[in-house]
Amino acid sequence: MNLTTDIAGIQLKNPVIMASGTFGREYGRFTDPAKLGAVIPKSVTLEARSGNPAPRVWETTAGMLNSIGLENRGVTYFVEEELPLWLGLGATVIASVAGETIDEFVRVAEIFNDVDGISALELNVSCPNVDRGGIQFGCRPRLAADVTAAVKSVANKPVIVKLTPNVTSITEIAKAVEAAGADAVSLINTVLGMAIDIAAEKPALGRVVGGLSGPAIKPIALRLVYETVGAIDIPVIGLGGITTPADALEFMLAGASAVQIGTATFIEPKTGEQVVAGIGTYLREHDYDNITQLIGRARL
Amino acid sequence: MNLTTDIAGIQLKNPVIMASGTFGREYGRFTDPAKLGAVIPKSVTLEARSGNPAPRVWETTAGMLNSIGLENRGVTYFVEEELPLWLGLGATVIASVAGETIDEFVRVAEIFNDVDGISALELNVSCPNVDRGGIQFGCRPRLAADVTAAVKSVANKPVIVKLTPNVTSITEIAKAVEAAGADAVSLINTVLGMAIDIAAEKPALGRVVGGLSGPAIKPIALRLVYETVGAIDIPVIGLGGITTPADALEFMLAGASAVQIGTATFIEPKTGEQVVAGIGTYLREHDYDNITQLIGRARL
Amino acid sequence: MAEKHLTQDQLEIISNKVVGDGFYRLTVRSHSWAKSARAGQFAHIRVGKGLEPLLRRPISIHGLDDRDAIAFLYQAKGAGTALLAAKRTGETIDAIGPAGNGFTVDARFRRIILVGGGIGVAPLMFLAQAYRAKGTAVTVLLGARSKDCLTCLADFKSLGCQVTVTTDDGSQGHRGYVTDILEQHISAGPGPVAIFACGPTVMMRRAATIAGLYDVFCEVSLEERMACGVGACLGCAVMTTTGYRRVCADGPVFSAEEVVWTG
Amino acid sequence: MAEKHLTQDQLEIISNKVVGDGFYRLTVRSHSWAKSARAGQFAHIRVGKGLEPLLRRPISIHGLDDRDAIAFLYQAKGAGTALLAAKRTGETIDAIGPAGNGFTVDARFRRIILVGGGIGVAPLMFLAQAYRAKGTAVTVLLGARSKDCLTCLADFKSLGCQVTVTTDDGSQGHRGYVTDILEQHISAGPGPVAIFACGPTVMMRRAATIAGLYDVFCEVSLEERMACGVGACLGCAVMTTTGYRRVCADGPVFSAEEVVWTG
Ligand SMILES: Cc1cc2nc3c(=O)[nH]c(=O)nc-3n(C[C@H](O)[C@H](O)[C@H](O)COP(=O)(O)OP(=O)(O)OC[C@H]3O[C@@H](n4cnc5c(N)ncnc54)[C@H](O)[C@@H]3O)c2cc1C
Ligand SMILES: Cc1cc2nc3c(=O)[nH]c(=O)nc-3n(C[C@H](O)[C@H](O)[C@H](O)COP(=O)(O)OP(=O)(O)OC[C@H]3O[C@@H](n4cnc5c(N)ncnc54)[C@H](O)[C@@H]3O)c2cc1C
Ligand SMILES: Cc1cc2nc3c(=O)[nH]c(=O)nc-3n(C[C@H](O)[C@H](O)[C@H](O)COP(=O)(O)O)c2cc1C
Ligand SMILES: Cc1cc2nc3c(=O)[nH]c(=O)nc-3n(C[C@H](O)[C@H](O)[C@H](O)COP(=O)(O)O)c2cc1C
Ligand code: FES
Ligand code: FES
Repeated sequence: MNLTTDIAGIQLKNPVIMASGTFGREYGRFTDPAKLGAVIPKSVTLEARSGNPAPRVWETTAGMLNSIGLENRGVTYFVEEELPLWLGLGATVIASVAGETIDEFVRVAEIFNDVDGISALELNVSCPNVDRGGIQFGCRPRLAADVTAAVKSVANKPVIVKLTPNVTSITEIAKAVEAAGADAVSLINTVLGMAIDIAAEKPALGRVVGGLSGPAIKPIALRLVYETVGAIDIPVIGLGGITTPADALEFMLAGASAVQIGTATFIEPKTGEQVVAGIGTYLREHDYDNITQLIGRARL
Repeated sequence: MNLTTDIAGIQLKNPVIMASGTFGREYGRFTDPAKLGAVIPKSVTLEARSGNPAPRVWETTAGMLNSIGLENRGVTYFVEEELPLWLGLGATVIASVAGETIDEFVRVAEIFNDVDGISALELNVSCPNVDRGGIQFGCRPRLAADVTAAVKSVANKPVIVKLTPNVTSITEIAKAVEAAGADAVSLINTVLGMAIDIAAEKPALGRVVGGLSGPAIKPIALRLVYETVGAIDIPVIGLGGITTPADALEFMLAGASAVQIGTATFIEPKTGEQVVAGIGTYLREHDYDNITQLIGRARL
Repeated sequence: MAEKHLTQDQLEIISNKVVGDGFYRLTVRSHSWAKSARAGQFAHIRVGKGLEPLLRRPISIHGLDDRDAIAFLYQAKGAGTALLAAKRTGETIDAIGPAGNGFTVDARFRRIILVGGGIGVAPLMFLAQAYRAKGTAVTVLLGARSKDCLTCLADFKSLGCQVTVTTDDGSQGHRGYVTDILEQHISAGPGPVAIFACGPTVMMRRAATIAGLYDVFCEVSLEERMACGVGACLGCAVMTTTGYRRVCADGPVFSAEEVVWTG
Repeated sequence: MAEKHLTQDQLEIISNKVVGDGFYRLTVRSHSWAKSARAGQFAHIRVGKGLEPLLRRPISIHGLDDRDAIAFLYQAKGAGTALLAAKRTGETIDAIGPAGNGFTVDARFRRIILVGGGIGVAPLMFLAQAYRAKGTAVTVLLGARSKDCLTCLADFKSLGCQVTVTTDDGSQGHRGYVTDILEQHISAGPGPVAIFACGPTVMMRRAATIAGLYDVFCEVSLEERMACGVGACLGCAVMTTTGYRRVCADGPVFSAEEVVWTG
């Protein structure tokens, strides 16, 4: 069964990618990263960032809120300490880049130019948990395009732009980043949400508002992916709430060229591998010989 | 225990309202509508509308999609046949108005001017399931304001504007309708979503895209309510995924003056009554003597 | 009006047993349901305790076991019916019903023909009980996988029904589709005769066409995805000659003539 | 490094019994966990089969029952722990662990004082086992509702610990807070002495302050909401003197000095 997937000029052994911020190298103990299409480690910024106050996570019905706030040790630590571990585990690595300014995105991308073992960049212009950068870029077509164009002008690797669902029109943003040169888009980042801790009579998260992820948001993500696929010509990577092979198939039937898995890993560390296996089984049982035959089949 | 709630100049015996499109008079067999704050029957348009093709509903994890499409028998039927039944059951009735044009909203509102037993109007400028009117009004501050102002200029009853979550900035819309004279806003209507029927390899809903409701969307609704309360001075009615008294309390602690219950009624027809009882118990146990003491208490 | 008996009840489970490959027969105690339920009606059941799955599941009433007990026949298909299958004697199920309109039960018919496919056999047993109680001759034509319900054949027979089974491959009974033999059965006895069909859409549609050709009374029991199950949400609409109608409240039984077939 | 034994296992339940008002003691069979687990570590348990609740629940290891069995002590608080309480002998639990770092177990201490409040007593039993195995004198100060665990007092005593209970109202043991008597116990015997605390934040904070005053070694076991439980998501961060640290991977045990108390 051929699960090989081409996205933005890179070839993945299968279309199952582990989403940024949810798949740490700790999971190498439970599942084999080499069997996955790719791994996207937590977004990195130019300098280390310390993140938001606790509580940072809160469970909701079939979902969870997080307000981590892009905590990371900065690009140098990533390149020197984390990347080698992933490569040592045999993972295909896509690096997620975040920043407060366009310049920060550009500088991180430039650093990655000289690093082997990074297959592509994913620009996180959609993090809802920071005061500057993040979602502000992703909500305005013009800004999203500017970040994309700036990074494209320096990067020697394919650039995937990760979109936020928290907009009136995702197709406007998608078209803007396509025009600015993006090689692919991925969606969705988390949906803005919040919870109140009734026992304390105050917001559950230290930062009040956070990002909702998990099965609860799957129908939202699927609608946005379906619409985006219809609006642009570059590949779309679908994510949001995928926990089973069937969920992944929904995204691919809707037109996604690949999928990402986030929150589900917290529940079942082997989800990625299970989804790869389940897609294979589906293709066999339905007499497809190639994963690409499936992509967009449910589109009207 | 005083659960009396004032919204937009009308007094409700408690803050629990049954949401439009989800509480039919059939439920009078399972629960007593007279015990609820108010009931909002399905949105009515000037003429009868036949709605969208099947399937119109689809279950998702902790949620459901619907694409009913404002099926209703028109305002005359509503006034002559449905309203008397509700009033006969002792319900306080808020009428939901929908339309394809501003003029249609205005004409329905004018008809309601002469009808006794309608306590307020709720303008549904946020239905995602129709091609014209609906969500288009609710996504653009200017259009939302225009509908509101036009209806306010004729209506002799308080006007509540029901907002859609499918926007980049809900506060912009909320401020616009407040400036246009709205007496209150209610939010959220359903979140745009879709599902793929894998067995059929096609979209699950006849209309492809639908509105997501139920527990899955509660964190999204709560964030929008929290933000809206902070942005405007008129009362906010909160809804989206409320199934328990605790859920309702989250919305009120976030600043909602009242709540609405939709999808939960399908699961448990007595949800409305149970929420009223649960709020009462909470107030008693926490030594509040008035529901208004609770409103907005979790705001920072 | 059927609706007038609609209630929400916690029904005690008398038994819940496997009766075929993935088929279960559930019996619950309820005098009021047994008294008011009509063939073709269904129960809208909350299968889980929490919010997973979220919505209730519609399951037809399969028959009366005695004056205080009603039976359901269901197929464990997905998560919801799996939860139902896990329930044990003594537990209760939260059910809304008897919901829907029910089949026409009319003594003027001298013979009725029940056309069932797969789990569609479920409501037809109750209908057979009703007609046999009136002394009407009942012919049962079961399609394809209907043998999956091991108890059904014997149950129909013990009611005094004449039963014919067809399978696609001829592995059991006649070979072919159940509707292939419908015409011969219409002509094979005295009238007036009525046809009642429940099963896959293609089967019901074919039965409806044949009934039309022979100008025979025919009702079909439709399925559609449901949310409320009581007529409130307009979620289960099907197209008919008089516009959209609700399967849960205007149906599930419709006159074959009024259905606008889409599947 | 503790992390090196971290695995995902289906652990067979030996027993799961009520041991107080809403308190349960769960024992599971696992040679590898029993062998590698250290006091203060926890299991990250998938309590449901489906997606309700969504996330795993962290539960400390309460002790070793024998070389193939580990025990948990937990309080049924919400939906997740209720599901755990419903599990029966012979079923399995899906657990990730032993997770976290664990308490310091060091033979140089002549005496240790365990300060527990409420369910915070859970990991302290395992720690008592570890120190008693080294022959160290163990004093246990249990606050307030610790009597809720009926078996704990007897278990500590049978390990040879000296146990003192305090309650707010004096209904049992000393009247007042458990930390009120901590000072006298620090001075009441030979050193070096170490304090290990687990319970409500106010209690741990007070114990930390007292330890600071007497310049005594002190570790506390912190709680924070968790998602992954293995260090991947950065969801369980707590503020320390060296910045945010992860309760699940850098903790749950922290030196009392490095904690920046916020509660
Ligand atoms: C009026 C009516 C009477 C029925 N009577 C019976 C009966 O007597 N015995 C029986 O075995 N089945 C019956 N069904 C079908 C039964 O409701 C579905 O098989 C069941 O809901 C599947 O639920 P699940 O969670 O196991 O499967 P899933 O596939 O996981 O269900 C997912 C969703 O689809 C809905 N769904 C799935 N299949 C159907 C369907 N065919 N029709 C409507 N909704 C569906 C479920 O309610 C749920 O919302 C009836 C359906 C209707 C409409
Ligand atoms: C390292 C660690 C060890 C623990 N050891 C034990 C133990 O040995 N025995 C025991 O009874 N309890 C222990 N707890 C607390 C236990 O995890 C919670 O009581 C439990 O998760 C509550 O789940 P619930 O679904 O029953 O309650 P709910 O209130 O419904 O839980 C809702 C959510 O809150 C989280 N949550 C609730 N309370 C806590 C809490 N205090 N800390 C962290 N998350 C929480 C849950 O995981 C879930 O995400 C420990 C917590 C941590 C962090
Ligand atoms: C705890 C947590 C941390 C996350 N951190 C990042 C991040 O650093 N960068 C990023 O692009 N997305 C981040 N995300 C978003 C996920 O990559 C993903 O877009 C989102 O969770 C939706 O997918 P899911 O429902 O499968 O989790 C994070 C999500 C979670 C739950
Ligand atoms: C089946 C269905 C039909 C609905 N019809 C309407 C409608 O006619 N008018 C309207 O304003 N909202 C309608 N809604 C939206 C609900 O009133 C409510 O805003 C939404 O479902 C979110 O609340 P919930 O999660 O409690 O259901 C409908 C929702 C559902 C599920
Ligand atoms: S399911 Fe709601 S009207 Fe039929
Ligand atoms: S819970 Fe994920 S890092 Fe601790």
